[in-house]
Amino acid sequence: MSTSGNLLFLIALLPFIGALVPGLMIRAGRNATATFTAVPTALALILLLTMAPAVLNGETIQAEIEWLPQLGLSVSFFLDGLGLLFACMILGVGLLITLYARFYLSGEDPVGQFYTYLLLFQGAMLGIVISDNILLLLVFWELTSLSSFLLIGYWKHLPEGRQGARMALAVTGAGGLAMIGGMLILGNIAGSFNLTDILQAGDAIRASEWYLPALILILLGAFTKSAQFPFHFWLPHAMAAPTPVSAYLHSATMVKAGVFLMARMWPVLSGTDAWFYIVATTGLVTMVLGALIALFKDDLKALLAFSTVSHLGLLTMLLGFGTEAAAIAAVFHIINHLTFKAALFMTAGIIDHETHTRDIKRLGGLRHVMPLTFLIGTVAALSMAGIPLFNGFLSKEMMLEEASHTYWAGSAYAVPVLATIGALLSVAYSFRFIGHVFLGPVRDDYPAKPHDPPFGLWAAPALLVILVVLIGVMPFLADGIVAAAASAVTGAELDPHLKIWHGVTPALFMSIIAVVGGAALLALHAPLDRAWIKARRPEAKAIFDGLVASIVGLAQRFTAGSHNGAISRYLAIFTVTSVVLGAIAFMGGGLSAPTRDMLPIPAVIAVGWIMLIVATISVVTMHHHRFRALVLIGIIGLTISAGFVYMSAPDLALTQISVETVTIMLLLLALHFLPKETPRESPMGLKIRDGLIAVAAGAGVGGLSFAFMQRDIPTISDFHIANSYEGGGGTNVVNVILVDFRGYDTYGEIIVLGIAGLLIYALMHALLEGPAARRLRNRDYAQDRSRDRHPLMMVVVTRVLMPIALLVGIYIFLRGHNQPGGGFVAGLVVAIALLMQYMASGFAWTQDRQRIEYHTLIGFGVIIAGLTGVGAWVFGAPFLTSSYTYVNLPPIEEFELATAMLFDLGVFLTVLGAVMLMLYSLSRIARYAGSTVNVTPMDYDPGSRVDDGSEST
Amino acid sequence: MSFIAELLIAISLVVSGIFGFVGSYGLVKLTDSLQRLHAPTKATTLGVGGVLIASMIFFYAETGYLSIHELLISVFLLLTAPITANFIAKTYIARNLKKTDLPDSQSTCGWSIYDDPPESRPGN
Amino acid sequence: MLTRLIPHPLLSLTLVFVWLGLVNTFTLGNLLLGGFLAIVIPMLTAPYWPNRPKIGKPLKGLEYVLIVLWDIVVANVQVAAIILFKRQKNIRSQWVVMPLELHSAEAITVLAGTITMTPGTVSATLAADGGSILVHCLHTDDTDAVRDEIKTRYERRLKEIFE
Amino acid sequence: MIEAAILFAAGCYGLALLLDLWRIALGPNAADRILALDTMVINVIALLVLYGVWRGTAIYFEAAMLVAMVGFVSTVAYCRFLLRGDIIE
Amino acid sequence: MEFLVASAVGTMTAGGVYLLLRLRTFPVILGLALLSYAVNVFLFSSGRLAIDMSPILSKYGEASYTDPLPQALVLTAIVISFGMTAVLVMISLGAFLEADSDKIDIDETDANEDVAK
Amino acid sequence: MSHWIILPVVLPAMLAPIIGFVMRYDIVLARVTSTVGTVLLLAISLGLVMMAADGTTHIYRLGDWPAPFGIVLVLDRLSALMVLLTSALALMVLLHAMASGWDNRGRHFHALFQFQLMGICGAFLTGDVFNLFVFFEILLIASYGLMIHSGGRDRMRAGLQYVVMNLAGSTLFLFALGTLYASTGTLNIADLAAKIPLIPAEEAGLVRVAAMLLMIVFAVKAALFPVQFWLPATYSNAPAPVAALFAIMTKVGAYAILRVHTVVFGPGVAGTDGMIDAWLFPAAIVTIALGAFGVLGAKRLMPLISFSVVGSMGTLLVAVAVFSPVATTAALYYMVHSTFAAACLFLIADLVVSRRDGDALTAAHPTVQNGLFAAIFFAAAIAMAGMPPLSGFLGKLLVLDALREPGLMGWAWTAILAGSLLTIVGFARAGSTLFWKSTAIPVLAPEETADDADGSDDTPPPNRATPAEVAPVMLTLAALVGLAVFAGPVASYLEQTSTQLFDRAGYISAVLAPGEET
Ligand code: NA
Ligand code: NA
Repeated sequence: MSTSGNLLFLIALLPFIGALVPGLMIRAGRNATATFTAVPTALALILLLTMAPAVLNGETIQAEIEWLPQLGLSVSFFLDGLGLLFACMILGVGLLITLYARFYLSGEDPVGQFYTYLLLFQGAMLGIVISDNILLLLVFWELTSLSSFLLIGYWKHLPEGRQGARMALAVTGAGGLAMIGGMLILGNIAGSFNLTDILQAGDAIRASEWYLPALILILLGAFTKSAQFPFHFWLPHAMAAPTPVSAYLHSATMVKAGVFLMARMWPVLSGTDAWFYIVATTGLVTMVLGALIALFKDDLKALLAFSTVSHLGLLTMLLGFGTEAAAIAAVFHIINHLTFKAALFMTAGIIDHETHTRDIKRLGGLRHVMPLTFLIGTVAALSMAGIPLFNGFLSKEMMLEEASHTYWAGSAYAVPVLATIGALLSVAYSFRFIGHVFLGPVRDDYPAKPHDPPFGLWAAPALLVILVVLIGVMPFLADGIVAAAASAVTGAELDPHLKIWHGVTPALFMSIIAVVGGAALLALHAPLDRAWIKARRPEAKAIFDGLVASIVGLAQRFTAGSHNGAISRYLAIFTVTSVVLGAIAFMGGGLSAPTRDMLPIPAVIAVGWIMLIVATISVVTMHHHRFRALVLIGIIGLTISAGFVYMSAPDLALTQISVETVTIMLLLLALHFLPKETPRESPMGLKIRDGLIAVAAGAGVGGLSFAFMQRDIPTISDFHIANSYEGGGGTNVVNVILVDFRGYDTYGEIIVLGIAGLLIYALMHALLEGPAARRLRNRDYAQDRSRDRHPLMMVVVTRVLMPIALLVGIYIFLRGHNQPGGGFVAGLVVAIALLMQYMASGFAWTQDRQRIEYHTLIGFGVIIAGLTGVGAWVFGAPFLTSSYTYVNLPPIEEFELATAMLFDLGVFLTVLGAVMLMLYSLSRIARYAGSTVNVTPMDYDPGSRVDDGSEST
Repeated sequence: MSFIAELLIAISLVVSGIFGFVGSYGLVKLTDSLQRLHAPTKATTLGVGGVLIASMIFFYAETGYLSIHELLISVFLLLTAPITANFIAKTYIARNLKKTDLPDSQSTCGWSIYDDPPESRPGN
Repeated sequence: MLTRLIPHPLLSLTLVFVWLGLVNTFTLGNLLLGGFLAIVIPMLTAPYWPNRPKIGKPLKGLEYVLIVLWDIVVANVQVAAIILFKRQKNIRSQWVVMPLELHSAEAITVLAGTITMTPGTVSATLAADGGSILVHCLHTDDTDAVRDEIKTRYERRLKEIFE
Repeated sequence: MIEAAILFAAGCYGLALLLDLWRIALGPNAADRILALDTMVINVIALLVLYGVWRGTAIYFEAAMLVAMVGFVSTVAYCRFLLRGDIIE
Repeated sequence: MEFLVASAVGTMTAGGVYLLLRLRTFPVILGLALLSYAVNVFLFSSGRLAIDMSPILSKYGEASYTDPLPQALVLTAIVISFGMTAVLVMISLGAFLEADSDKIDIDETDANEDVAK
Repeated sequence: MSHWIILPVVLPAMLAPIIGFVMRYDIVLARVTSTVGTVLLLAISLGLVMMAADGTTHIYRLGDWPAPFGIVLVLDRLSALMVLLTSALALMVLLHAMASGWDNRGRHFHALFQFQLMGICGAFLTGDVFNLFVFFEILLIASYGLMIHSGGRDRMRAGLQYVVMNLAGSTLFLFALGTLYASTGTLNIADLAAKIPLIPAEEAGLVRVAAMLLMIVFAVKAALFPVQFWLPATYSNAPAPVAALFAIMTKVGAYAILRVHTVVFGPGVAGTDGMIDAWLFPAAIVTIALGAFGVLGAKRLMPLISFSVVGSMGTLLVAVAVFSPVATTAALYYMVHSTFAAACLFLIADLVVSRRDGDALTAAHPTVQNGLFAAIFFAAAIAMAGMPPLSGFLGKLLVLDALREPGLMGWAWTAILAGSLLTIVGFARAGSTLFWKSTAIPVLAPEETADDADGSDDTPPPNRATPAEVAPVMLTLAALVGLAVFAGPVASYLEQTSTQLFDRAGYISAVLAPGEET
């Protein structure tokens, strides 16, 4: 039976809304903050209680909004008995903690932050217990890890806080991640991530082959969160948090999330051997171990922390038994443990607050100075010990009863004996808490003068111990909620009748043994404690820290070693990867039969081949002499250009040779600043390795091209040849492709050049404004230079050559559409012409006469090309649609005008501007390096000797 | 194509080839760098000239139009070859010879490789 | 005004011819375009050629060109012979210092170029003040003869043309 | 006849290129290498024109002209680098 | 002929890769230059080889043409690699001037020494 | 004829030269223009997303040439999404760059920035593989400029390495394209998709090589093992807003793999079937591990974030490697998420690092707004590490859920979950050192700093972050929150997106359809 209750959304949301409150209210003071922080919690609790009757009647309340339906993740909540129990605990204790913390925290602590984190945590925790979608549950689950990280690290200046927070996050985070896996598997088996659906699919899940992985992964989440052995070690270190946090998270709520989850999943996951042996055994071991360690802890909070570990083990064990009675006991003990343990933590906090110490060995006799605290603490501790008339007794009795008839691997005694030992130890440390803190004589060496705290501090624990006693005396008060919760856990209608006296049962004997034995053990505490301190035992924190440190160290070494800045190695890996994967890919396929005959090899071409090969090998072998390598590169460029001519690619030849020249200029300009020799520093092994890689890459690439050159295939370029003249208005198909069919590529390409110009210019400025400039200034580049900078002959010849070269540039530009040439080559030719002038008469002299800035050229070029493209829009055509017409202007013969030429003009300007801006930038750097500025076009004009009045300036 | 044209073309080509070869042969044969300078700068200009003349005759004979753009290459080479040679010579001298290895300039200043120009102008 | 429009008439004329050579077909349109470019380009490049060299006798210039062309042919044959047939040890290379009477930068350039193009000589460098040329002679026994021949055959003519 | 002459000339230039290559590879000094590269450029120009004659087409002419132009510029640049360090002062 | 082209591409690639793996910036630049020659010819060869079939449409009669598309692609590639080379040269110069070292690998200890200097 | 499709390319391409060449002396003018341009780009891309939302594949034929002969732009849901992602990120980054003054610490920032946007948008929109190369180059060269913006020794050296690595990558790209053209005779993606399946498997050697080499090329951009080495040094030395913008650059690689290796060499193509997945998947797994180890082992903040980017790329590519619509949906969601998460981290890192003496992960005087920065860092780290409630968690769940195939699940889940754990621990260590441990050191008042005789007077006293500086970080965070809150609608768009991506026939017929524009 379920009813819809959209109030659930509000309840879930209220803590998160509340988390915003402290940030605003903190300006109004601590009291106001605490008060207003309590409001949303109280409101949520009241809303929850309005639903309680229905839930106690066996109804479930549901509400759902879709979130990520593709994943099956929805914001869906449901409230059943178990959820109600936990929600009440979370909100109720939350209220008490809010009150307690107001008085606990000092004036220097950022209270606003505290309440924000606290409410975030509360919201997350509340979310876990009312989620009806296991993915949503995961969200809240991880949120509790995160918010508890913030709370544990609240005193961020303390190293223990930071370390404790990180440890808790690492352990519970790891568990949470495992649980993600488990939940996803679970959802996949059930076909839904909705809890209500999954809870119906228990049989299918247990039958699935994925059951065990899912179980283990989910339990990892639960065990880490609930501090089960061997993940128990983070909890004591989380005690670095302020005590309200310990009381709330580490006794009442968060650590119970794991228990909650096991309870929640009980109908689905329990009932198998795997469940029993994993869960019950872990619980049992944890219970005994936690209790044992607790006995020897001197820090009050540590004692309580390990006691919590032990009790969580107890709960886990009960759930692991997998019986309905055990489930009832577990639910009941959850309530009881909450009441006494929260009260105890608060008591510890009060003692710490009043005496300024939590060290049991420095305490004792507080009964006399802090009677009220003594009363509260003693009642709670007796309940923890399982002394009758207190609620702890009841549930422990039920636990022992269940343990007494549980077989473990065929043994009837293992579980009862160990459970009794656990109970015995529990009695011992509980009595120690009472005896060593409150009893005995009053000491005169407390770090502070203790007395009972103000009402605000003792009110909350007092309320809790009242519950301890009430339930202890009148357990039937809890009947309703325990019944509802236990029914929800088991999925069966349970109607437990909680009572004080169960008659003479094995449990009673075990209980008596525990109490007597515990008291005896405490009597022997002093010698045992000495032995304990002497004993060597594994220190969980040290192991964890060592583990983390070694993983971090490994990660550091690995990262530093692998990403060590050795780009040459990265490139080697890249090349090897390409070659190997390429080869593997090839071998997975195959080749069709060759379809082309090979072309003959004329002698001159063979010579060209020899030149290319010799030059390439020489570049490699002589690369240490950088200048020589540049000369050799010149051969390669020349040969390839000639080869392009031979192989029907005149446009390529033109472009290749002019680009190569400009590139060599750039390299020469740069080499001026760089060392002229490359040191011989590669060890032979490296050379051989690189040589092998290089040969492999070369063979691969060569083989690839040899393979496809022997095979013909139809290509799309038949279209280009067919449409070049009719559609593009040009007979040079390559040019028409460049400015028309694929003009968009060309547009991109000139933008690359424009960016290159910009980049180089920007870089030049960065260099001239940075420390590099100092280095430049201090460097002497003037050694053993020839004294003639601007030789007369060069200057004179350039004066004739430059106009001719410009003319050639214009010619090449104009004919490009129909014959080899075009904007790009023309731009380079003009750049080379200007370059000639710069080389002849020097940078400064030439630059002074330069009327158009290169920046502007690039800008115009890119914009003209772009506008030509956009211009087509006016005619309703797409970007870069060209059109052309033949103009007949008598007496001139017909000529063609094409928008593509305008585009090509953009190319021309950009290329020219970019090349010149690059040269300009390099020259500026050189000038910065100390070259003086020439004011005349040539070193010395002999004509000036005779006619000084010449117009040469 | 007339036999005369063919013959002229063939002769030009053969002459060109011979000079082209001799230029590079000199480059290899001569042992002194300055001597080598003489070989290619002379021979190759005529070598290229020969091919260019052949080309001109060829296209004239083929199409009946006088193709003059071959002349441009010749003009270009004639203009640039001296500069090239001059620069290479200076490069050799500057890097391999000392001032004293050269004869005196018999002028007011020494050779421009080693000496600064006279301070004849303000700001120079 | 005309000087501004056509700063270097000879250059402009050259450019028209070069344009026609480039397009390689003589049409009215090409001539007009060539003429236009021959005016525009020198105007644009005028700042880089600030002075205007005087050419006194253009016809002498033509004569000079023809002489040099002939000498180039001869030079090629002579040098080819030396390269092909002379033993290395018999080649006597010498430096020749050529004091100059020319003052125009253009004239000096043409002379230096001519030296490089003609029999067995390469002009290696100028004096820093342009007062003499250092000539490398591939093979000669008489440096004075070489100097005198250059003086009479080329420098004298250039002096007439340029000054 | 023309075919044979072309073949002969091409052979000459082919050999010339190899000799140039020899000089570039051996040096011994930088001036020799630059000179040899410059010669190579000129030989290639001749070969390009020769190829145009052989195929009877003028579309390779621009390549030859451009090679002449850039060959000059790069030779000067190489020399200027050795002479002055900075090719554009 | 195809073999010559393929082997030339292979040789230039091998040379380029070898230089690319050197430890100073200048050889690396040379290596990338060689590689860009290699890749240009490679890309060109994807249109297969043809002699005297330039894709310049003849006004007279039928003629066959080589595949023009790879040529256009190579042109684009040449231009782009030119821009890239210029940038590379400039940045390597910048790195050299800033760090006073033309090593291309960044070694932590090396870097610290430089700072100490 | 709708010209909207090309606007994301043309708009920045026209603005950039105006900013770079006309307004280059006026930073204010450049800022205004750049901002207006980016806002417009965002508006345009929103329009494109709406255009594409109905599932039509819009084609824009450049130069009015039909595919496959001319170049076409293809607007489908995926490209629209990527353009939107780019422009949204760009706006946030731009605001940060201006508020922090980064744009004025060198020349031409805004021009390069707009060119960068042009390159990225162009790469997302193109339907032609060679054009993809061209736009890769545009975005790369612009990124080189942005990477070394404002110069400095370490940045320059790292920038040099970045350039060299990418030039090597570009070379390989061309080798791959040459092989592809040689074996298919076409460059249009749709045409390739139509032709390659016709090649019988036993003759597919060349095409397979092309496919493999292309994957390596894209892998370099996407920082996939073993070609990811370049990324940490590059990102950690780039100016912070640039590093934030680079968050989209790795996605370009992932996008290209999705586009090319789904549409062209996709599942079911005889010649290349199963070849790419076989390599991509394990490589992605290793990438996750490398990223996680790097986060844990980083000694400085910027490398830490950079390694988290590597890890996130691994997670993304693991999902891509499955090449199924469901996994692609997850991958796309994760892609959007990780872009904003990385950007957010880099921006917050900038706020913090600029107020400290370097980015070393050591305790130093806390910054003035320690709490605020700690909170933002915490939120961003949560997102990046894939913790709830931000989009990272949902993205991770989607990816995990999509990788349910038994053969993949073990490796993928282990890697992703263990990677998350290491990342969480790494971020927790870093954050607690930077923000918590620092509080143990008393804040120095400005005058104390000035009196400090140690000579550390060159560090100016930390100044408060202006709202304008914090706003962009908050915007990225808001994006992450929005992505989480509206995960349902977003995922349903992405679901349709991947369905469309896997509809190869639809793509081919839309692109190669003669005549009418759709
Ligand atoms: Na062209
Ligand atoms: Na000569």
